[in-house]
Amino acid sequence: MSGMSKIVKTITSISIPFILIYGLYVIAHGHLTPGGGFQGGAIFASGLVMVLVAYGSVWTMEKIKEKNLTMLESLGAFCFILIAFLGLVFGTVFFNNYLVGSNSIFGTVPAAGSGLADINTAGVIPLMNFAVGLKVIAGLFAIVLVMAYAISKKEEK
Amino acid sequence: MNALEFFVVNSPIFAVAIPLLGAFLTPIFGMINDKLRNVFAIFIMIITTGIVFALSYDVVTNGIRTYIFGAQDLSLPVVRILFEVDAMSCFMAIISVILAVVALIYSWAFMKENTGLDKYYTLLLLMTTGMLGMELTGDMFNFFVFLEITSISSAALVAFWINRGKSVEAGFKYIVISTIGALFVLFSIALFYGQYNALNMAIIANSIQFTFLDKIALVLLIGALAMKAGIVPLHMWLPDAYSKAPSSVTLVLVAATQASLYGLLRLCFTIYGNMITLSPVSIGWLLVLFGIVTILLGVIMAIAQTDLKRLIAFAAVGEIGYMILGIGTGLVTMSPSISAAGLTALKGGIFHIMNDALDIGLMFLVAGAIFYATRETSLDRLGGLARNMKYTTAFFIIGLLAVSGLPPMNGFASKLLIYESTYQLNPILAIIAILASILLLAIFVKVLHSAFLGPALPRFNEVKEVPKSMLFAMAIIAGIIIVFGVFPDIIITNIVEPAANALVNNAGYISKILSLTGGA
Amino acid sequence: MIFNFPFIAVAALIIVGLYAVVFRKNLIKMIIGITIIESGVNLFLITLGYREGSIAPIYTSSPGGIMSLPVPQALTLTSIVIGVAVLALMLSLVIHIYRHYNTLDVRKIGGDEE
Amino acid sequence: MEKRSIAAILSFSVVAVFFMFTVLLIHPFGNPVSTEMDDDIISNAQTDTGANNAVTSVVFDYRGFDTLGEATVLFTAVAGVVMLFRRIKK
Amino acid sequence: MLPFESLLKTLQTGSGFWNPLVWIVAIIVALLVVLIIRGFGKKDYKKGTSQTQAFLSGNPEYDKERMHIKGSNVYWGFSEILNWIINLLKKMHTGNVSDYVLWFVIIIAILFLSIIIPAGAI
Amino acid sequence: MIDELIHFVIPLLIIIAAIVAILLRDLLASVIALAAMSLLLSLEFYILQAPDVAIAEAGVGACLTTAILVLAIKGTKRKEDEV
Repeated sequence: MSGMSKIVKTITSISIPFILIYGLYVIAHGHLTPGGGFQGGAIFASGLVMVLVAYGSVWTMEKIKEKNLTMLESLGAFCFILIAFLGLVFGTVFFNNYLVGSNSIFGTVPAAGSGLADINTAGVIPLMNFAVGLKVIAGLFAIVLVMAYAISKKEEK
Repeated sequence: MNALEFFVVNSPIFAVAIPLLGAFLTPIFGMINDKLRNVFAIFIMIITTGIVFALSYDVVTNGIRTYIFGAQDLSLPVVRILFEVDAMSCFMAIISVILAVVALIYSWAFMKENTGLDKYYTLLLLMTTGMLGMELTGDMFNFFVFLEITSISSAALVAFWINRGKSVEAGFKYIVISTIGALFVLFSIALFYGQYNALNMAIIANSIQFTFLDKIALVLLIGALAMKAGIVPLHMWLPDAYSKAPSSVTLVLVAATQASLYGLLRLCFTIYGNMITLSPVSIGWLLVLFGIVTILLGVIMAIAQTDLKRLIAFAAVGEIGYMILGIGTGLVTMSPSISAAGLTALKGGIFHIMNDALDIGLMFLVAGAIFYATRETSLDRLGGLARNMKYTTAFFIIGLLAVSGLPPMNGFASKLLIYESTYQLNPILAIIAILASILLLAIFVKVLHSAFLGPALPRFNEVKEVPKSMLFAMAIIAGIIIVFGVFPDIIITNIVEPAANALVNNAGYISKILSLTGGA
Repeated sequence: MIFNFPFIAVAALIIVGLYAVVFRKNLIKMIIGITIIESGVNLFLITLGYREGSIAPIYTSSPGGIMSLPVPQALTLTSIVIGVAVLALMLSLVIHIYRHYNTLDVRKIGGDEE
Repeated sequence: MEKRSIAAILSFSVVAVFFMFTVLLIHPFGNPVSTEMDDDIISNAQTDTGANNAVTSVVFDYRGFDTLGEATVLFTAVAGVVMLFRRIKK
Repeated sequence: MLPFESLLKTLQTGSGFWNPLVWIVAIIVALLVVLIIRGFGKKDYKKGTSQTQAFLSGNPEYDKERMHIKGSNVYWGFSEILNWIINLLKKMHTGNVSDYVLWFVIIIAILFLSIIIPAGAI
Repeated sequence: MIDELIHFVIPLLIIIAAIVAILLRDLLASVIALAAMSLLLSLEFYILQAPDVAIAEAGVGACLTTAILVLAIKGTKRKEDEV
C-alpha cells in the first residue's frame, strides 16, 4: 500500500484530530456516559487505521514502529495490573476500588439517583479506563499495522 | 496479619497474577538480553510453582479456599468474581505448573535457533496463566475468558514454525475448533444467566432445576468441552496440533487439553452434581462409552502411523480415553450414593490425568530431542540412534514403560485402579482396556526398535546427544514418573484422594460460598 | 405479537453461522461464519438483559425509571473484544496458509499425507 | 447425495429444532424472570463504586478481573499476530 | 517429613492390592538369576574380532540401510489384518476443518436426542 | 406497537444481512454485508438500551473487523473458488 491521492491525505489529516479527540473523550468519560476504555480505544484505533489507509502502511510503519506499539501495549497492560495490585496494597484485596470515598483524586461519590456527576468520581475506574484505553489503542492498531505491512511487503516481492 | 498469613490468603490470586505480570514484562527483559529473558521466564514459573504448592498444602489441610475480587465480604446476590480453590483445582494446577516449568527449561536449548523468542516466552507464560485461571476460578464467565486466553495462545504457539505449511494449518484448525467450542460455552453460560441470574458456579449449582434449558446447556457444554479435551470423535484437531507444534509447546498443550477436561469434570460433578443421576440416560454411561471408543480409536490409529509425533499424539488420544473411562465408571457406580468402587474408579481416573500428562509429555520431549538431533521425525528414516543418544534412549524406555502401564512406573498404578473398578462394572470394559494397553506397549516397542535400535545408519553418524538443559527437563519428568510409580500410595492418599473427595462433595463446594454470604 | 422474535433471530444467526462453517469451502467465508455465530451469542446476551420499557443503566441525566440489566452488557463488551482478537489471529493464519498452499479451499489443504 | 451431506442435513435439522425450542422456552422477550443480581448492582453501583455508569462499574469494579482477562486476550492476540508475521532466519 | 512406613504402604484398590517394593525385590532377584546364567556363557568371546560379524549363510552383508527394519515394516502382518478398520478410520480423518465442526454438530445432535428426548421435557 | 415492529424488523434485517454475507461469492462484497450486519447489530443494541455495547460494536465490529478482513482478502484472493 503506497498511500492514496493528495485529496484523501488532506481530508484525512483534517478529520483525524476530531476522531482522535472523540475517542479520548469517550475514554475519559467512561464512568459517566456510555463508553470507556474499550470503546474509546476502538474509536481511536479506527482513526489511526484511517491514517494507515490514506498514507500507506510502509510510511506508517516508518513513523510508528511496531515495536513501540507493543511496548506501549505492554505498558498499558502493566498499568492495569499495577492498579489492581495497588488495590491489594492500599486497600484490602486485589481489584479493590480503594480510591472511592477517599479525599484524593477521583475520590468523590456522586449523589444517588439520576443527575449529573462530577468527572472527579468513581475511584480507580477512570485510571483503569486510561490504562485499558492505551492498551486497546496500541493493541488494535498494532494488529492492523502488522498485517497491513506484512501484506504490502509480500506484494512488493 | 503477618506476612505468611497475607501470602496464604492471597495465594490464589498470586498464582494467576504473577505469571501474567511476568508475561507483560517478558518483552522488556527480551530487549535487554536473551539469556536474561529466559532466566526471568523460568524464575517466574518457579515462583508460581512454589505458590501453587503452598496453596495446595493449605487447601488439603484447611479445606476450600476462596478469594473475592474487589471486596472483602460477600452479600447474597453474588455480584463479584470469586476464585474457589478446592483440592481438585489444586491437583490440576500442580500438573499445569510442573509441565510449564519443564517446558520452559526444555525450550532453552530446543528453541535457541529460532527468531521471535520474546513472543514465544510471552505466549507460553500466558498459556500457563490461562490454564491456572481455568482451574482456580469459581465463576462461569471467568472460566470462558481464561479458556479463550488458553486457546488463543496455544493456537499461536502451535503455528510457531511459520515456514511450514502444516504447522500453520494445524494452528488454524485448532483456533477454529476452540473458538466454536468457546462460543457454545458462552451460549450455555448465557442460558444459565438467563434462568438463574447468576454466574457463580456454586450459586448456579445451588439453584439449578434441571429444566429443558439446563439440559440444552449441559449438552452444549459437554460437546464443547469434550471437543477441547480431545474425546473421540471430536479429537481430530488433536493429532494435527500435537504433532505439528514444537515439542515444548506440545508439553503445555497436553496440560491445556486437560484443563478443558477439568472443566468437564467440574460441570458433571459440581454444577450438575445434584441432578446428573436423575437423567434417564446416565451421563456416566455416556462417558464410559466415549472412553472405550476413544481408547480403541487412539490405539488402532497409532499402529498405522509412521510419523513419530503423530503416533505419540494418537497414543495421547488413547490415554485420554482411560481418564474418561475411569471418571465415567465413577459416575455410573456412584449414581444412587457414593460407593467405594466408584471412588476407586474416580481416583484412578484422576490419578491418570497426572500420569498421562507426565508420560505423554516425556514421550513428546523425547520426540523433540530426536528431532533436535536428527531433524527427522519419520520412523521410516530413523534408526540406530541408541548408539549416540544414550540418555535419550533411557528416558524413552522409561516413558515407554509408563505409557503402556507396566510396573514400576506411574502408569501402572492408575491403570490398575481403572482396570479393577471397571471390571466390577463390566468385565468386557476392563478386558478392552487391558488389551489396548498391551497394544500401546507393542506400538512403543516398535518405535523403540525402529528409531533407537537396529544397525548404525551412516547418515546419523554425526548425531550427538542433545544439550544438557533438554536432558535435565526430561530427567525431571522421568524422576517424577519413577517416584510416582514406586510410591503410588503416598501420591494417592495425599493428592489424589482429596481431589476425588472434593469432586464428589459438591454440597461442600456450594455451602462454602453460601456460608461466605451469610446464608445457609 | 413479536413473540420472542429477537431470540429467534439469535438461533437463526447461530444456525446460519454454523452452516457457513460446515458447508462453505472458502476459509475466509468460514471465518465470516464464526463472526456471525459470535454476533448471535452477543445478541443473545444483550436480549437476555433487556427489560420492556427500560432505560440504559446510566444515571447521568437519566429520565429515571426501570433500567435494563448491566451485567450482560459488561459480558458482551468482553465477548466483542475477544471476538476481534480471535478474528485477527485466524486471519493471520489464513494469510500464512495462502502463502504456503496458494489456495483458500478448505478441501485442498490438510490431509494426512506429508 | 453423498454421505456427508445427508449426515450434515440431518444433524443440522435436529440442532436447529432444539435451538428453536431453546429460544422459545426462555423467558418472554423483555421480561427477565430473575434479576436479583442486577437489581442489586443497579441500586448499589453509585455508592459502591462512585461511577454513574452502571455498566462501567460492572466492567471495572464488580467484574474487573474479567476485564483483566479480556485485556490479556487482546495482549495474547497481538503477541500472536506479531509472532506470526516475524522475520525468520533463512 | 513423611514417615518411612508410609513409603512401604500397599496400594489398596478395593478388590486387590499392589506393592511396588515387593515387585522391585522380585525384579532384582530375576536380574541376579540372569547374571548367573550369563556367567555360564563362553569366556573366549572377544569384541572387535570377526566373531561379532553377522553371518548370512555366506552371502555378503547388505548395507546398513537395507539391514534396518523400518518403522512401517514392523508388525507388517499385524497391521495387514487390521487394515480394514485402519482404512475406515483413516477415511474419518480428512484433515478438513469443516468436517471437524460437522462432527461436533453431529455429536451435539446425538446428545440432544439421547439426553433430552428420553426425559420427555418438551 | 411501533416498538414491537422495530424489534421485529431490525433482527430480520440482521438475519438477511448474515445470509447475504455467506451467500455472496465475492468475498469483498460479503465482508461489506458483514459490516452492514454489524452496524444493524449495533443499532439493535442501542434499541435494546445498551449504548456501551453499541459503541463498542460499531467501533470494533463495523470498522476494525472490516478493516482486518479487507486486509486479509488483499493478502489472499478476492473470489471464492468455483465448485
